[in-house]
Amino acid sequence: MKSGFFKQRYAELVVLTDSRAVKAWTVVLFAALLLAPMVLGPFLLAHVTVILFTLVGALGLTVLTGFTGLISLGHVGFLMLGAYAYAIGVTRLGLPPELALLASAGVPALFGLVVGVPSLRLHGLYLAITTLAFSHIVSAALLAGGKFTGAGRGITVLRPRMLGIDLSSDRAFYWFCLAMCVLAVLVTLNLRRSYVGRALVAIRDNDIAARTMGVNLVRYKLLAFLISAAITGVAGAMMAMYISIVSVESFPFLLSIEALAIIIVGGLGSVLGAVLGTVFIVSMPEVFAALTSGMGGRLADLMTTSAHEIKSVLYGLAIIAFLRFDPRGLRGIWHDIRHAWVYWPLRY
Amino acid sequence: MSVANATETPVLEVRNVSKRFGGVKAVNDVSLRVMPREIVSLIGPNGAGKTTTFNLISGVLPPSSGQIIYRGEDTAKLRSSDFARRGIGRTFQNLALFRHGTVVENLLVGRHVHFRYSVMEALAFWGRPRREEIEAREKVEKIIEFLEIEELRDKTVSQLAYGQQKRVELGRALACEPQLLLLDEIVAGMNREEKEDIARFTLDIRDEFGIAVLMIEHDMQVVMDLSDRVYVLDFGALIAQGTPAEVAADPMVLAAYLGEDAHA
Amino acid sequence: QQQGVTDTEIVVGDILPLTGPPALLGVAHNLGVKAAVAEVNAAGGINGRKVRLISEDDGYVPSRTVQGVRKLITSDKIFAFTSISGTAQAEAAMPVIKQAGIPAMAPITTYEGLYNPTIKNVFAVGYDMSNAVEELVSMMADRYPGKKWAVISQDDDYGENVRAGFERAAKAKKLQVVSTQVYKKGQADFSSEILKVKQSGAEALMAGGVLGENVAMTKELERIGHKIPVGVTYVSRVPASAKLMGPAGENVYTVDYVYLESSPQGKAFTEKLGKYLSAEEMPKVNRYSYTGYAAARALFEAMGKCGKALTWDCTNAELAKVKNLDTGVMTPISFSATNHLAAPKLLLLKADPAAVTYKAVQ
Amino acid sequence: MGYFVELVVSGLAIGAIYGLVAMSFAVIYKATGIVNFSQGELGMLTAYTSWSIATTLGAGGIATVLIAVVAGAVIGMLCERLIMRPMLGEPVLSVVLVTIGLAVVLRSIVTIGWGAAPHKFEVAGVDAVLDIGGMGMRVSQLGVIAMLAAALAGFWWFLKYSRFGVAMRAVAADENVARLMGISTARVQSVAWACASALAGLAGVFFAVIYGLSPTIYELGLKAFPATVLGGFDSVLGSGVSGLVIGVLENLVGGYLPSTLKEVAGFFLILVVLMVRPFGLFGEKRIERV
Amino acid sequence: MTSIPTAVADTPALAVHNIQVVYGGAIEAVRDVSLEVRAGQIVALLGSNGAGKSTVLKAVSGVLDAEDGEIDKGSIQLFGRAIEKDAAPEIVRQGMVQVPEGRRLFATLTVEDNLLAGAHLRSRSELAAAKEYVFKLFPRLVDKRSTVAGYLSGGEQQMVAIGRALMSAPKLLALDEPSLGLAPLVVAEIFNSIRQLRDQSGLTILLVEQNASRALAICDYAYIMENGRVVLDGTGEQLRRNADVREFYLGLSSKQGRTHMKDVKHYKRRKRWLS
Ligand SMILES: Nc1ncnc2c1ncn2[C@@H]1O[C@H](COP(=O)(O)OP(=O)(O)OP(=O)(O)O)[C@@H](O)[C@H]1O
Ligand SMILES: Nc1ncnc2c1ncn2[C@@H]1O[C@H](COP(=O)(O)OP(=O)(O)OP(=O)(O)O)[C@@H](O)[C@H]1O
Ligand SMILES: [Mg+2]
Ligand SMILES: [Mg+2]
Repeated sequence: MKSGFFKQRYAELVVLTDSRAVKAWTVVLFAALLLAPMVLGPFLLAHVTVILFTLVGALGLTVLTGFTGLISLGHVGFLMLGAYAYAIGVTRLGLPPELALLASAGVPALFGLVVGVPSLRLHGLYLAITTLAFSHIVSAALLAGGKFTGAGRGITVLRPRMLGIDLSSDRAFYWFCLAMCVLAVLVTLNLRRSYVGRALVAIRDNDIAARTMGVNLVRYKLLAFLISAAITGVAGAMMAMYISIVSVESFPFLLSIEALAIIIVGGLGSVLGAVLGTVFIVSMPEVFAALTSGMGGRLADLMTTSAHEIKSVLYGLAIIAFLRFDPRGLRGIWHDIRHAWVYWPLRY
Repeated sequence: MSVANATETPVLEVRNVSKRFGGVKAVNDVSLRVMPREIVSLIGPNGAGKTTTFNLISGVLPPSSGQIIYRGEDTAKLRSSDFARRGIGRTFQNLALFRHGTVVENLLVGRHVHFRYSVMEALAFWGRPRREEIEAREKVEKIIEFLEIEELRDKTVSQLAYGQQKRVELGRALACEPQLLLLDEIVAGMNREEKEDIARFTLDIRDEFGIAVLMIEHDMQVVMDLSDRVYVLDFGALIAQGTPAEVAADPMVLAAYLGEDAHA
Repeated sequence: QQQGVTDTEIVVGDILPLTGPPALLGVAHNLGVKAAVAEVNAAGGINGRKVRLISEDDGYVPSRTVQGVRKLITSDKIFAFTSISGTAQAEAAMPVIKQAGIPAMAPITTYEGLYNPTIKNVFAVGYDMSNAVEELVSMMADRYPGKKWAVISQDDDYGENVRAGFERAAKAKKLQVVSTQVYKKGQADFSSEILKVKQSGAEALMAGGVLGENVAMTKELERIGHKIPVGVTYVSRVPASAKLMGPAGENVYTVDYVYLESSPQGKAFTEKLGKYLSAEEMPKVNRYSYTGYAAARALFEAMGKCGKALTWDCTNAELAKVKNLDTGVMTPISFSATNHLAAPKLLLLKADPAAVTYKAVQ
Repeated sequence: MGYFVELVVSGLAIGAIYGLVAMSFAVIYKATGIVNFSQGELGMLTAYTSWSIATTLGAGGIATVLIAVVAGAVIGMLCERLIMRPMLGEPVLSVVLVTIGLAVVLRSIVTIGWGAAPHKFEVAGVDAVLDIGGMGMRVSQLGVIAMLAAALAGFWWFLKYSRFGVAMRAVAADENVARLMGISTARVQSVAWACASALAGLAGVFFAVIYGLSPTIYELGLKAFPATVLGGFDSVLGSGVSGLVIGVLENLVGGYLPSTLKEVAGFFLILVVLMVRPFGLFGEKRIERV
Repeated sequence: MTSIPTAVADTPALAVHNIQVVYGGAIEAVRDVSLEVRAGQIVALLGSNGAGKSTVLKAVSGVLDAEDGEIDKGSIQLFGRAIEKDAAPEIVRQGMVQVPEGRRLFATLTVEDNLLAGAHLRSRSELAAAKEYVFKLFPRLVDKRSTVAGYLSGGEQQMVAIGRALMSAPKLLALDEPSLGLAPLVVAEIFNSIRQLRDQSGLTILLVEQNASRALAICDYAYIMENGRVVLDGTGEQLRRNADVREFYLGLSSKQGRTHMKDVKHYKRRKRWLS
């Protein structure tokens, strides 16, 4: 816990964390993630890989919705653009994968600018619906794109060689995702503690006051869209490489909702929240699966063909229960636990 | 103390400015000026158009007609976010803090226009960004010390009491290092002792930082004791101006605003 | 020993949409597989080993299919796939399956990529949707010569297959096509499409919807009083569809390669299912149960031929040798080294509103 | 009858369904300031429940409508009481996410209870085609248009003359202060959910009668969402009317332009309208002053 | 409204016993505060920023839960009935209404609808008269009756906030800084009205106020809070004679009347109250 008052130098005030414990845990966690492929079986490794690229996408949304307060229901549009930019880049245009990966950030970013324009006039749900419209238009356009976009068929993409490293093995791909994910986490953390991030948060809390402080709303709202779309686009490319095919069907509207669910369950507007939310939402179905299979045949007999539906009821109820328990999300619970740990038994 | 000198250029000059909202003429042909190192008050009944005048000066709203000259520059061409860059800082009557941020973060947003590093550098947060952030923190800590809100530093502003939030607003406006400070009912909701604190801060702001202050206030003790000059608005129009004593004796001001027992 | 095989047990898996609306297909299919498993176990298992089935749900979302396939192969360690979910889903999963070399049946929807060129360990049962549509339109064109045609299809790969098949038939039979429309997946109301069909003067329609869409189209035709023959794909040939269409289904045709429930073979199969499935499960049975059963039977047949030393290579090889296997739910199926698509005979069917079902057309 | 008129009239029929659902979105938004993402699911669950009840009782057309309204209201109130009530006063986005969770649950409950296979919602006589000036319309289609008209009239009266209307808007504006004024937010929310769910339930039942009962009915929620935006989120009546507008627009686009444009037409209309009126056609402007 | 039976006239309208309020399970904003408001009295609650005045009002109106606060210890009786567990609407029904701090109008509603929302629990027939009353109290609002409240000036909003609370015809009115942001002339009127409300309608009033001189002038009894505790209490007259109150709340120095703001010494630090 912070012992805030006793700083020797101002430099200590701008570091990401001043807590030894946090630093130590970060190192441990990172080492564990690095070594994971040596320990985990292929299935769990794949699961962690999914968490990693989902987290990148969730961070993208965190910048837009969490920081800036611009609600997006069309996040999947950027994901799709990133995936297709990469796929079209490597298959149709013959770009080297490194360049295609850049394109998967660049193309959505450009579209982000375009989608951002309405945000200058629209607020809240009205903006949300334009982002939804955007994602519908993107998928309609991709479906109408004929051979170039693969229309309804989609495009098959193979795991590439990048910077001389072959990513086709699951382990190599995992490390690639880990690297991208760490990069995305650092970028969002840095963004948040810079004046840019503060400007975004200021817009969320009170846009008129932000303007009076000299925050150019046009510039920063567009910037939020741009950065968010770029990060999300990269997640799209990673997802494309993972499932090795991009097709419009792989990007249902539900993904936009799931992305929102991740950042809300985690705790809006924080990177830690995005991390916790991603782990929670991605893992929960697997946990339920493990639980139900743990109960074995008995349960299957009990519920016959409805077992899977019952699983999704539990999934929905879990989301509801968590938010009811602590509406601030997992991050709130996390802070409470830490708080209790530090202050117990002296409550006040 | 340097009282307005006729040859000096004014910090702010408002010329025949009007603002309409639909049918309502909230500000009607108002002219006023603020000289360097001056403390000027703007008073008037509720709904007279004082806050609206502030909104025009700080670029929150564009005037319907008239000119606003800030340090020799017509502000009509400025974007609303440029006003802070030029050195106009303000506080808000109804509190407009960034509710989810801590006090420090709010003050740092106040310094927004003083950062020079690029977005790309921000993402890396190494070298220049770090230096600038450290420097900003230093300045912000000084303001926190100046306003005596050290113990609130890391609190989320939505958890602060009303009067504490007002102080944070003042700090945020100061963080911008303005040349002209607009204070909208800053002492409202404070007790005598706290008002005295704010009065002291206001004088220091002018005397030590050389900032001109234009303030809206309903507390006559503060207005009378601090102002060099006073403007009085009623129904959007100026009805009186002059030294505090002159204004307080004006029968129109007494009737419209102060009432009979003006000498509280 | 190969993964998924012990002295007493063989574990097989399938991945299907078991939740949400596509569960209509997935659950039914799964029941067919279950029945086949129960049947083989009742007969003492495969060379003395009991078969156990693990079913994974993918909700019809390709990324979840990939994840599920990985789980079944690497975590549940199954020996073979009895079924892999829909087209895009199968396509997404194919690299993993190909790489693993695990025997996999693809009996739900098939597409060219599954069998052309042949993949050593992948075997498809059924029809490429485009071929089925081509057949259907050709047969209808023979029955109703000289008509002007319209086609309405979905905006995804399924719709693309419908369009491709339709175009091939139109070219071969020199049909005059007056209206081609594409609708967005999930659309419910087809009044403008059908009005446009009428406006264009079309006298026959290929309705490329899944289920509700086709019902909506035929009912719209009935409402505006435009009585023309309509072709639909077998995807929508589930018990409810004839009922949903009601009298509007008078002129609706389809083709299918599984036997009708009302046929003697169908009745025998229903009886068999009754033995192995519970009373709650029976109402969920539909044509997809037939496909699931058939594919599982073919797989078990091949596994049985391998004897005690059950391996992937052997199973793949034996599958390629399946000849005229009569599963009782469709005409006999065969694979060969160069042909991994078993395409049973297609039957032309016509909706029978009075009996609320489909009947075969001679 | 002209092609144009036929397109318009059949557009009205589907538009009326959108309109009912759009109104249900607006009712909850107006009363509590949140978007209920389970609106389509509430409609679907009501449709299934009504189907079970109606077929058991052998109910006719009017009885089915009554069943739908009552079943919808009860389901809405139950969901409110069990799921939404504890979330009173919590951050808006958390509450919205809870409705998404509720949607997942309801969707699965329907497939568990009734299976994924579609059913026919048979009500005597409503499938009949009436000849109206040479144009065929089903009784059920005319019925749903009438329902929308009735709902619009009812809500117009309710919002204009009932004190509850003001209470609803007060709760949406500031829940905590509303409580300080003696307004029971729980009751307001409960009534809003009952009304909204009854509206969505009506839409669901009519949809099921016209297009068949299947677990995809919930998509109606998503389809009607644009109508709510077009009308303005806080405008119950505007949303209802906008449903009709979108229904007709889609049909006209489908009838005269390449059919792929049909589905995005509504979205394009919204984009255009929002550029001119950022708060929808009939919505309230956002208050921006300091 | 005055008809409180004499038998129970002895029980105070509002009694707060030793309450402790905690925010977020950790921040203790009010410690061991007790106070009493007798029927027909005006009781003032004074104190510096952050002393916990608003928190006390929130506690008695039952809206702490919205800010993650809770009454940890102590009890509150309204007209002899324990209310510390009641929800806000229930407390309003018992006859106590609060004008919250910072106005908190329903920004999207018109002035008139704001007033109507305040009268939620009253019968339709009483509305017209109640509205008339408020408009008479604040003539400035007559022109603005169909203006959306969010666009009003600060002072106008304050008028609506007070008017809205009066619409419910409370037996006990809790005002959190009613004079905030009002022009001197209006402040004088408001305090007159408050006095009138007590004198003529027998309304009981709990008043949190920063304008100490006016508050002490009209109140029957007053409490002063510092740092979450009550540090001083007495009749208005007693407090006005207290030296500390004179210096810190009234700005009067013992010698020559009011101190000039400019003469405030830089080194002057807030005096800590003992006890
Ligand atoms: N954005 C706006 N739209 C419509 N009317 C407005 C707007 N802003 C202010 N007004 C009106 O203009 C008038 C002047 O408002 P303003 O806020 O400037 O008053 P003020 O002098 O600051 O009063 P107070 O002392 O009560 O704060 C008021 O009657 C108010 O209702
Ligand atoms: N929601 C909250 N969460 C945490 N702390 C809070 C919250 N609200 C108030 N506090 C703290 O409780 C203390 C008392 O606050 P309160 O608002 O009651 O003061 P007050 O006496 O009304 O001050 P003012 O005169 O400025 O309105 C303050 O220190 C404040 O920081
Ligand atoms: Mg003002
Ligand atoms: Mg207070």
